[in-house]
Amino acid sequence: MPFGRKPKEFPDHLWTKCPTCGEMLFNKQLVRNLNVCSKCEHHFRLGARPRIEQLVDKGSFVEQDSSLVSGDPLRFVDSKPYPERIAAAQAKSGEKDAAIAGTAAIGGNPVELVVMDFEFMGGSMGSVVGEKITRAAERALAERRALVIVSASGGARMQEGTIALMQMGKIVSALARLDEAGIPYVSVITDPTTGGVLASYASLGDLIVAEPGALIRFSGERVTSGTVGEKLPVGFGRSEFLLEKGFLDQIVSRAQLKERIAFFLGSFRAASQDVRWGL
Amino acid sequence: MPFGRKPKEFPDHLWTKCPTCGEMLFNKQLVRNLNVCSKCEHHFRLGARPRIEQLVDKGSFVEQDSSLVSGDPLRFVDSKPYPERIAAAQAKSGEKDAAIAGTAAIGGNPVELVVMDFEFMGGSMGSVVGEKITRAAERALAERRALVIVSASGGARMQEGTIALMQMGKIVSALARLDEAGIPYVSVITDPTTGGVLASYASLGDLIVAEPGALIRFSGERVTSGTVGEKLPVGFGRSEFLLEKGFLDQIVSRAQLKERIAFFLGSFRAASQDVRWGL
Amino acid sequence: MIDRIVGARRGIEGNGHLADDANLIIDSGQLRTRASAWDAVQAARNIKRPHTLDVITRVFDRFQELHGDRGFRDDPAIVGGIAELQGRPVVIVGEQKGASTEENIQRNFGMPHPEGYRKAIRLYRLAEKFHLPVITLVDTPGAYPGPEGEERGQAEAIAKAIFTMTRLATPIIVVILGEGGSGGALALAIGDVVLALENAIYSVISPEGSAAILWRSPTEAERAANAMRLAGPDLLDLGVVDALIPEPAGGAHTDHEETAKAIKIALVAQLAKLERAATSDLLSARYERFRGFGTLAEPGAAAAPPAAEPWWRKFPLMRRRP
Amino acid sequence: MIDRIVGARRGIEGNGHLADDANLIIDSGQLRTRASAWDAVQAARNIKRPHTLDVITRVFDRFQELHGDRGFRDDPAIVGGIAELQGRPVVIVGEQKGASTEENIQRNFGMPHPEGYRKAIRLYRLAEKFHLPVITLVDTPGAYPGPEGEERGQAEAIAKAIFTMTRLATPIIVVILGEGGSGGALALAIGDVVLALENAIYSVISPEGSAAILWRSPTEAERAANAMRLAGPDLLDLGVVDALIPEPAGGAHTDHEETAKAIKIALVAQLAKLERAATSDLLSARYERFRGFGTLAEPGAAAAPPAAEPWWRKFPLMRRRP
Ligand SMILES: [Zn+2]
Ligand SMILES: [Zn+2]
Repeated sequence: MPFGRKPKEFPDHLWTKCPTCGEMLFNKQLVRNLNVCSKCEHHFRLGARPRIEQLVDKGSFVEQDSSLVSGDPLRFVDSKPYPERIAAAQAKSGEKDAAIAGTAAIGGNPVELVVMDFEFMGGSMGSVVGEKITRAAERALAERRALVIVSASGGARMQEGTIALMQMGKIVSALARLDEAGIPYVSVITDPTTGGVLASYASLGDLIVAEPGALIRFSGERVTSGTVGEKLPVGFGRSEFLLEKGFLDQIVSRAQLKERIAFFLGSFRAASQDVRWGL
Repeated sequence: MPFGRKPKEFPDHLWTKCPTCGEMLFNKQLVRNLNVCSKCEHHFRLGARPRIEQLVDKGSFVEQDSSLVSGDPLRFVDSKPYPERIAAAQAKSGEKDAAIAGTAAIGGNPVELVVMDFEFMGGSMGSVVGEKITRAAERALAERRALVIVSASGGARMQEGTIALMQMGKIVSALARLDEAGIPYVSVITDPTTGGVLASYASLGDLIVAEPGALIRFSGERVTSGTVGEKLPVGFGRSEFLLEKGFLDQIVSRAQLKERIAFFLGSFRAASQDVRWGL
Repeated sequence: MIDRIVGARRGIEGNGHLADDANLIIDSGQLRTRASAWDAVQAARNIKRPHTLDVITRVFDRFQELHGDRGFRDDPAIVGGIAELQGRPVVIVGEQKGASTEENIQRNFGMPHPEGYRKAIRLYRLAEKFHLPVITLVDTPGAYPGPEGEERGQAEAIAKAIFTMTRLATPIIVVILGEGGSGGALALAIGDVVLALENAIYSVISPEGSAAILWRSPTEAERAANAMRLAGPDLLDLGVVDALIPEPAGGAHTDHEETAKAIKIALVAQLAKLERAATSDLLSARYERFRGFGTLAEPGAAAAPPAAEPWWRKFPLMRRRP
Repeated sequence: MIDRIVGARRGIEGNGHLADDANLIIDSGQLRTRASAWDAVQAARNIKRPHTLDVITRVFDRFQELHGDRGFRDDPAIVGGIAELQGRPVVIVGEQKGASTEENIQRNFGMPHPEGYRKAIRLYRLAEKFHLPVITLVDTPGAYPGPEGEERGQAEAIAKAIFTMTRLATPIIVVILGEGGSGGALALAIGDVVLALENAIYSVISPEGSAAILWRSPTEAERAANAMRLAGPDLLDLGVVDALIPEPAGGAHTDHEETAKAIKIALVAQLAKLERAATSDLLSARYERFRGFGTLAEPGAAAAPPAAEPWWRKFPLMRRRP
């Protein structure tokens, strides 16, 4: 297993059909190819653990705040109570919530890293995601390390209501302090990133890069097309569309992501004449 | 004569036809009405001297840098030498160049004021305009007074070539210092304001107001429509169009201009807790 | 073990920054009746409810609207400008719904486009430059979700607006007038004090949107509204708002004058207190106000950290008078 | 009586900040031949001339293009990004013409829209935040004059770009590669050192535009070009550029490699000197560089002010070595 926890959807003796080019991909090969179709470069979604393994220098990742779990501020119940939903998601994923945070090095650059996992309740942002990112930003400020956040999220977690909404204010407050201190923050957007995550930290990187073909939208497809009653063009709200519209610095394929982030962080670091951050 | 020098085009025993509504206006009445059509509010152009008289508190204007005259950096000759053009414009207008600068009060607010005059070589910006505005901004910085510039210009003065272009860099450098010091700058745009004047100081006010119906464009009409070979819509590049496109804070009629500027400056001044500027 | 149910507010004892004389409701126990969430939704959306310009004309003097984002368009769904609050110049930014179908079409039903938020950012910066306090008036179903909004960066504009407010070096008072629709509201709602009218609502998604997703049926909106705890008293209990401004007996729509009077009393009292704080205190308290939100447990944490001092205690001048 | 013919530069004696070892032309007397203005116009516009990306790939290493204005569109007429100049990371912003009709259509003939200048501003700010020097490459007939540009604020975008550069707290080196077309060029051309290739041109209006207005005939463009003194040696005489970078004998288009080599030598030498200056010295020298432009007489002035010390003398580390 090259990337830690094996994604459930790719048992390694089976085949997966590429949704873009139709190629049948042998799962073992697919996982070895970073969950990218070897024929058409379609980027399958990637869990947080294998993502971390791909991004950081081997052995450098030290997880932080791993025991944080969510409360239930609204005592929220839809078809089942919110705590039961969390418990189910935890049981299924083996993770406590939709983001994993830690200290690491990327190409020799010390970073605080947060990676979201879409598999955990649609990567939704509630108190735990908010707290982990905020703490990571606060550590980055205190230690003068760069911050890297890999987003994959359906947005704010409805079950936490306005408390989830307030996480946007909380995280952005911490990012604004980081900005004032001149510490780099690189936002990496992956499929899919929408709603309140896109409308806060994912859009605030000093540099913003996205994987190819990622869905990146403020409103979900249903909402967007329903409101105006028209069909959206192909590719609307995908990475390539956002690049053209001026919202991404680059589209970076998964295979190049680590090296690219390292280059950017290295450039910022080397240029810091008065060594305001980093080592 | 209510506004100093009487505009040549409105001898006071004659009538002028309003180009917007066709009304025949008795010149004496027209001038008394601030060169605004009493029927349709069409704003006729206004010279710098009557403009100053309309804007400042009575008796408060002290002209500055009045003796500055232009040199001839390129030894420029088209159908006649540049110095002859200047001499002709000076003889016709009684002014030395296309802007008049001075210290004044507007509704009790001390200001540095610069007013351009389109009658002098199309209000073109060369070394004299550049120097007068720069000095006004430098005085505003030194004395912590607000700066008000009333623009009316065809753009940079071609006869001074790149030296005219450099005036944009020179003026904007002074405005940027003013901005950093937290001193207000109000830009008033009048008919017409185009080219390098619009692409520098006229667009950099903390607040930007324009008179109704003023032509406000980066490129002249000829250039703009010629390049793309299409007919422009009515009102394109007029004040109302720019307001809709988000480039003006307000359109202010000439009769209200003084009071409005005074309100803005008063608000900024009153709010300055630590009295960073003004008295 | 950390277990912050809500970070911002802990009931009547600590809200020293909220003036008694402003007649504010700072604990839901003060309310004689507690309207249902669904009633609040109806009241907040009532087309006769006082909207931003209704409030501006009644609460402030000499309002001068300022237009435009300096880049694309002047968005009629956001109005802003300079006005005086009891003689004190302030910058106002508010979301504007219509009082008629026609006006609603012109105002896009109070749903701003990105250029609206960019206008807001410009006015925030103007206020900061000249030390003018900012007062925002929130009233939107949400940011416009259509394709033009996506194309021009709805998410980016909202994120930048939030970002700008968190470090804006001038006091900010937020008043939620009617609907506080998700990120589209939050772009105007980062402040030193966050107030709401008694029947205002504030939520992460509309009740209809929530019902469609969680109950798979838009007709469950009422149930969703209750579950989301989006009404004024809920927001007060959660600490999302610091105080409620009381509405006239029949609701704000029955008496715009009375409503405006209550808003004005609240704003004048809050502003007087905030203005006495040093900017650095203001910014650190604003940070802590939002920093505190979250409902968490941290089972493995080595030792329970000492209970943090409430953020508002950092304002020495804002304590409740004895 | 003030009579500043040109403020920025006064010939070879004072240009201590311009390195000998960079082989720069700092006085037009150094030129063996002085091409006519019209020849320079032709050379500057030659479609085979090295354009911005040609220069970037040859002068810099590891170029990573950064896209977008974060508001409307990524403008292909302006390219920018991070790269290394002899191992030193820098931010590059340049105007990009095409080397073919097809590429020219894609690049809009090197005429940026407002979003191009807004991308430039974003990159300037990025450079400032991380102390990266900025190197700009100017090559445009001018900002796009069409209605879309007007609608989205061509003038505003240029003005803000100039404004940003004047106070940007990091070194800026400007290289005019080909055409420096008026305000559309100036938005990239406020710097601590302004260099130009030998056959580059820089003017307030195109020769054709000038001819049409002043001579009322576009066929008088050659005459206009001469009158406007827009060629490299003229710019040097006027002080508008600080030095010329020599081109290969047949012109830059005959040898991209040689041209790039000369540019690289110049950039490395200038950057080494600028980086030794404190930011405050850099900003005040940049101010004075542009402050000095103007050709004026002030007959009534009480007394002749003492001749101002040349701005570059304020850089103690940049004096010409003995
Ligand atoms: Zn494939
Ligand atoms: Zn008329």
